[in-house]
Amino acid sequence: MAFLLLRRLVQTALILLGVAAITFLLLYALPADPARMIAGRSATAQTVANIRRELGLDQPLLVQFWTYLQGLFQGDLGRSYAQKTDVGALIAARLPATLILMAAGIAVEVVLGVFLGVLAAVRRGGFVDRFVMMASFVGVSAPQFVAALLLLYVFAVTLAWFPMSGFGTPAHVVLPALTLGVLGAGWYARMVRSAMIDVLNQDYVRTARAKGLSSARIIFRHALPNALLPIIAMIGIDIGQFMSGVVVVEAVYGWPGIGQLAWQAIQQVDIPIIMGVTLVSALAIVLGNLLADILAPLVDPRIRAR
Amino acid sequence: MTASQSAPPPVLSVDRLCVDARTPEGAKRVLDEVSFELKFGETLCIAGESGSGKSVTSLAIMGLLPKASLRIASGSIQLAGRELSRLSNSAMRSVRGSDVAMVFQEPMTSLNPVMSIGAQLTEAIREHQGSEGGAAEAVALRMLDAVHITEPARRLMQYPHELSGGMRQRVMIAMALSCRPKVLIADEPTTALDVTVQAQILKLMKELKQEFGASIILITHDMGVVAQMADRVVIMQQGRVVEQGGVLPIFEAPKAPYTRELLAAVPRLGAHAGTDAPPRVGSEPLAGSPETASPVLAVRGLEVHYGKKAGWFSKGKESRPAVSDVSFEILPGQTLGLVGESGSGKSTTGKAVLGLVPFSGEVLVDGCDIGPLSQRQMRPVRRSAQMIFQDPYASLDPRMAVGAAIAEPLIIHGIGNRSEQEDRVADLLRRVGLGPDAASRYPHEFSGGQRQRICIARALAVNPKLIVADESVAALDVSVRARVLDLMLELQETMGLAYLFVSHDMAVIERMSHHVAVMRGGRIVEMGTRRAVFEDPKEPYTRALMAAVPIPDPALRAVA
Amino acid sequence: MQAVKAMVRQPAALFGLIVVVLVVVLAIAAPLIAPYSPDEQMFDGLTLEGAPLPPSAQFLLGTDTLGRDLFSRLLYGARTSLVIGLVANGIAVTIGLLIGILSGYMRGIVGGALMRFTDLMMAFPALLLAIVLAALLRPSLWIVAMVIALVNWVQVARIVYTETRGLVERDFILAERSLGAGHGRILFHHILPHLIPTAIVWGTLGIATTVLLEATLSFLGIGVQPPTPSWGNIIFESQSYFQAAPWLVFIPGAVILLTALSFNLVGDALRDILDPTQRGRG
Amino acid sequence: MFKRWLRNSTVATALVLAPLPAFAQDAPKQGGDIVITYKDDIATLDPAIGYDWVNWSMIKSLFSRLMDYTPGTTELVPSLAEGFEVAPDGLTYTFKLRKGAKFTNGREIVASDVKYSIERAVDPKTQGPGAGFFGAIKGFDDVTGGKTTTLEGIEAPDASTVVFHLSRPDATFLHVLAVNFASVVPKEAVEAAAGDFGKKPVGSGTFILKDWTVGQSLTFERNPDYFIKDMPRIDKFTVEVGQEPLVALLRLQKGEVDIAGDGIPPAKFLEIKNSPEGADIIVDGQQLHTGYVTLNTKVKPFDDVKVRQAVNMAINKERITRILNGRATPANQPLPPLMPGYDKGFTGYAFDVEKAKALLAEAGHPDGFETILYSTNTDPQPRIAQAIQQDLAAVGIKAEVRALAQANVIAAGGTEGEAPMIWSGGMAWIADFPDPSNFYGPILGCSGAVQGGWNWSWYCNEDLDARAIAADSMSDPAKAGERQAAWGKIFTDIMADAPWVPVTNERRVVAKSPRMGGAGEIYVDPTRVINYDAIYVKQ
Repeated sequence: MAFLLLRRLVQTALILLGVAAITFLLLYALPADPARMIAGRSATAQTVANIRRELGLDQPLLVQFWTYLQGLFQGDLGRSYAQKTDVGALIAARLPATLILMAAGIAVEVVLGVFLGVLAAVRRGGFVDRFVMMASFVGVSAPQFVAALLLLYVFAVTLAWFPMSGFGTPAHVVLPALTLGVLGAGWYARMVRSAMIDVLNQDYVRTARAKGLSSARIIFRHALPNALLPIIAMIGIDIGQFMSGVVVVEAVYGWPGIGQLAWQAIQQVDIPIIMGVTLVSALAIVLGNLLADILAPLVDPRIRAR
Repeated sequence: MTASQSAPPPVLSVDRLCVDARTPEGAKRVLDEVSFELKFGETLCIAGESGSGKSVTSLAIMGLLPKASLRIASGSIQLAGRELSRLSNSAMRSVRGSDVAMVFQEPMTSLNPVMSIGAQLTEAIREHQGSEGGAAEAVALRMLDAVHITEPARRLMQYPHELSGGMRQRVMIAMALSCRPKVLIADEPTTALDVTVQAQILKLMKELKQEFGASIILITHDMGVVAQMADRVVIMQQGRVVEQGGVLPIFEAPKAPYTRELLAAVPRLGAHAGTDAPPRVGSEPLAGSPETASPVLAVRGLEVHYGKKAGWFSKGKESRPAVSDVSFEILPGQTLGLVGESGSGKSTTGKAVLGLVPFSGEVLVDGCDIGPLSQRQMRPVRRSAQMIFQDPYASLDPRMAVGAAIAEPLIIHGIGNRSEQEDRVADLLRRVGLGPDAASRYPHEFSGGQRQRICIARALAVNPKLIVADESVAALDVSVRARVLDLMLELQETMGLAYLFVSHDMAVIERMSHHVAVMRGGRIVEMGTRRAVFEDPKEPYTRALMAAVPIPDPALRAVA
Repeated sequence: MQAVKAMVRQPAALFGLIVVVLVVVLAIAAPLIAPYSPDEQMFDGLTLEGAPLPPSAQFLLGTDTLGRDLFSRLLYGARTSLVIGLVANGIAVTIGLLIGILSGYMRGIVGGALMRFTDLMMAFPALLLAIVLAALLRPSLWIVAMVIALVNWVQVARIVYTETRGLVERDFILAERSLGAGHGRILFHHILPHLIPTAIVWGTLGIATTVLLEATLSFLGIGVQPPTPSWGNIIFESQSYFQAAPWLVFIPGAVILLTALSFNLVGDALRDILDPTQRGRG
Repeated sequence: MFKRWLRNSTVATALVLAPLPAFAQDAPKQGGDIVITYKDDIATLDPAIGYDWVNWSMIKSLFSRLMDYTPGTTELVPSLAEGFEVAPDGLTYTFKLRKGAKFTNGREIVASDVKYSIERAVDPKTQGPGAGFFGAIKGFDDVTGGKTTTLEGIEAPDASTVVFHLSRPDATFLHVLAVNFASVVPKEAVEAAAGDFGKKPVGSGTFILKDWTVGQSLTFERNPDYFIKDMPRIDKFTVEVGQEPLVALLRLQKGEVDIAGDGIPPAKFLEIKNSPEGADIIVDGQQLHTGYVTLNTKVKPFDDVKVRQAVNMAINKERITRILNGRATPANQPLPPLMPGYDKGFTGYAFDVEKAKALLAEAGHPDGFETILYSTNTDPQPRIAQAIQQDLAAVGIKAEVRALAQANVIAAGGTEGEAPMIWSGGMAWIADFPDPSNFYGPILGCSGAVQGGWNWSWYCNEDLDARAIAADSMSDPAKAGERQAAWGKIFTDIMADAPWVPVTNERRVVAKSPRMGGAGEIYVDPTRVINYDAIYVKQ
């Protein structure tokens, strides 16, 4: 197990390195010049050249990348070009908001998705099943930003149940989390449904029924734990999807997370921030998968044995 | 049959039970007026081939028919005078597991993989007897003890995957008996088990029947098991009871033609004693080719390792060899039977000689050492050696028409043009007893036996000298099995084929082989002519294997 | 044809099929149906103060903030969105199929390297990658399609990989090897045909995702270039008008939803119909 | 002749304090606590670095400079300086510091602080964008060249006197001392912040930064020790960032927000304007802004002046102002109307499709030509670009619109031969200070027509450059009128060559809650955007 963990850590590091390299190359190829963005309109050519030199942008690509990596190994994500401050600190300041949003969104997604999926699987073929499946498809087919605007319009502007924008109280998190979670719950519902139907057809469920157990016990004690495995793997993958989703949702709801930071940085060609956010997102995705790998054996003793 | 007035009332009686299946074309009857009774303390065997409705009967009794597809149309099921077929769901629930319990075929999949043995064992006890924590656990321990599981306390904490197949089936039995049911239904409880384990489980069931005073319905396709276990027998075919009665009358004087057919098809160990070669189909035994001919297959010091190669981050695990130090030869027109229990390495050996798994040692196919050959270089060799697999459905590409599947080897080896290939396919189909119209149909449109014939036709396409048959009849019903074996013998006669016949079934091996090799733990423990091995086994293991085979003759059964 | 027949039997799938066909027909016939040119900024398309007009007899779905007919733009936008859906998704499925099949079939260094590369791409925040790529490549219709394809192939590769691994273990592949079939024959005659349903299903389901991603890229201002209408940039241009001119946001939003939903329904039905585990066996 | 200008500080103060009677509906009150929203996060509050329109006004209020402007106007007044003298040759400026002015860390401001602050802004290590403003100070090249870190042209003979020596006359020098880059900062605080001064600013302005939650909000509190009594009016203002303008406006209507900093999005403008409380909420004012299309004189066929003139005639500016819901006025010359030197009598090129076609035919393009029009990708810019596209199509010019992220457009504009036409919206020139010269050099002069420059027309007219230098040398305040006229002529003459199509002068529209008081001008201050010093809450 320790060996496996070490192996995963090395893999994680390599993946992050790969992400860093690709992102760096892409950003380097951007037509825009960060120095000119910082220098603004009134700057003279001399000022721009000075800034470029100070940022190290006049160095060859490999030297820049090497310098960046050296910093990275020391946990230094570099300094923002535009904000002249530590990228690590900027991300650290915004990461909690994104994590709260993601946690809330995933919680909504999983709870709603599992509930609906189980319901549909148990009532397979019936009205409830068809309704849930249709609703889940509507969910996954809805454009996120339209849904966000709609929720905002209905629940914040018209009904004023929730604040329109901002961060801080639990009420603030409701709409953004719902936007992310309700739409995504569709995938979970579908997945849980098919996993549950699969599991409900298994021999051991028949055994459980032959024992005369109640349906509730069969569903929740026997079937669901077995159906959870693909769901756990999905949560791991889902973190990546969420990282994309937050950009849109954070923009609409004024959520102070790293999605906004990234968007602003892209507008300003603030490469250290873009790099930092990409790496942090990649790390979150990899950690999400790692977490799924760690959780899986807790659910399934067969994996524990390996 | 009517019960005599004085006899005690039956524990369970099934009366004119009809079950319908829902299909897009409307209701289809799958059980038609099935009636039988189970008396107290009796073992009733329901026997029949696939599709006979024996499992549907058991599920109907348990109230476990899948609602979406099957429903009871008419008839009654009475347990100690209580009508089960019209009970509400919750009332039926209190019957299940408590009054009627069931053991299923697949011990590997019938236990919940993510729950501990203890949790699964105590569950029913808690549900039906309301006993709490400690008490339920005590019952569970006693039950594990009763089914002779070692270290019962430790087992309670373990998970199903940590137990062997035999142990799991013991757990299943313990679970079924834990609430002391009146009736225990065992649906093919030993089919998935090795023959020696099967013998132990059958013995255990007899023992427990006494101890727990349960009546048993044993569902099986194996007439040997029937002969060993049954007090009375119900023979089913296509949803109907064709015959029922005491075990001795059924075996000695079967009335229904189907019963006779069934019994005739059962291979009997020792049936071919005294001959060297397999019987000619319907005529004289075929003599093997002279000993002087050079072997079609020669294997020397074969060793196969499973386990992964070293990856980027993983050390290659030092694995125990799956096969080691295996040597044998097969002469043209002869059959070597390779017999053993699961995990003995017999299938791996079969695959290795065709270069389908990496191996070390020497394998000469038709005189050509295939060890150092690349896949490309292997190709000409494959024209002389072909393989038939266990599951004929799985070994046919479901998306390829049968004709195309049979033509595959011709196309691969570039034999003939299109029309020649078509002719050849038609010829091959005729040879294995299928009509030429089969060519345009797909595998799922055929029955198991027909599919295996298709596989044989495919193997024959390149006129091979050797065919490796890996459990090729294990998945087939007895009657079908007999016909496929006949076909294989006939082909051997007419084409001079050599077979490497891999099977776990001693009777089948006896029927097919000139020579026999018994494998255990990856090694050949005994090898010799068929006569030598079967009539004078040297190894205790061989003897144990033979002893464990249930003999399809109730008169010969060990006294329980 | 069989698939179509099977689909007609399910009301949801039939609904999806009808909508998909309708959208495709409308897209193709856009020049015949559209009452106005999609790019024409009409003088009477705005109020005197410069506000867009709500739906009326003259402008069926109202006008946008430049005084263009929304209905006409939606019709032409369908062309863009569908082309992107088909092209981007076609490329994504092709790449995914290729990489998935190779990494699933080939063991050793090549297979491993391909899979590690897929893992690496999985770790990329997709939208971020799309944004950077779009900024880098200067968006046009084809570039947007490329960007989406580059982001979307990963999932297909993953699924194809898993399926291929499963297929390779199947007996009929072993049987094929024992017959002496080469890698090419096994890959193209025996593995690929089994993956075609997956490819078709992803080909349809993916169109929904792609239309949504194009819309999202447009929402962030890096989608198809104006004045070429796409459903995404129609919403993007008017997103802030959701209160003042709700038809500009919610009508295209509903059209995207309906189309994505229909492709999803068709894809889902196709999955049921084409799934080999549903056929034969019993 | 030495001329003392506004020597008396009380006069200046009086000017600052005097509310403009025409707008004063009620007396300004002290106190209040308001909320302002912006979409973008505040990048930095370091005066040597911050250079976007959002942090511009905050830095203005956190720091003080030698010079400043009367709120709501373009009128220069001494601020941290009590008064100043300009030598007749215009090469020496002597400032007397106000006595008792303190940094918010408690230390009194001395002359060497001014010297340090400007040297810091010029020092390449600071990576500040504003170094170029100080190009006229002696020794500038040595500092930017990295030879030294001290400017020989700034002297601090005593604690309250600062003397600037210029290497060439610069009529805009007083304006330069009023831009944010000239803000006075305490060296010890800069050093204590260790590179993070932008997040921990210490100044001597009207407000103190109390709290900054990155990505969420900033809290500014009144500086009780500010050197002008009764300034500022409000006690505190909170800036909430990351707020969609639309959402901010909805919140403003509900009373949660006092000023929607990003203004009123077009989508809401008409609704609010036509609503009963509209007049109370909307502040609509002029700013020093011109929106234009650059015509790249180095790219065919825009190298032909006739083509450029034709394009000038082809664009229907009235329609564009309509698309902007009337929040702009058509422009006909580079200078905005509020800028000194603006020629009211100039008419420029009238919208005339026929004449445009004729000119194109004359230039050898009777059937038009194909070209590319760049624009940024934030609303409403792509829409305006499309409006221009349609106008061009009417005279046969097929322009492909490329709506890109701002950084990419800027990159394309600064690359020779790359971008034939750029619609400047979103990046349009808003003057750093209200002097016509600020509208010339980088965007129309030869010095800007270089790789990476901002002269996206790549227009270089040596003759006009010479006239510009001559005008800027007229640093004698007495010649201010003459200088303005000279500049005005430069901008109207440039239109003969038509390197630009001046399209609109956008007005700035800000939304404030009804409780906010004060003249409209202080919410759309031409030199500050929002003048936090002057706004107040009605009691």
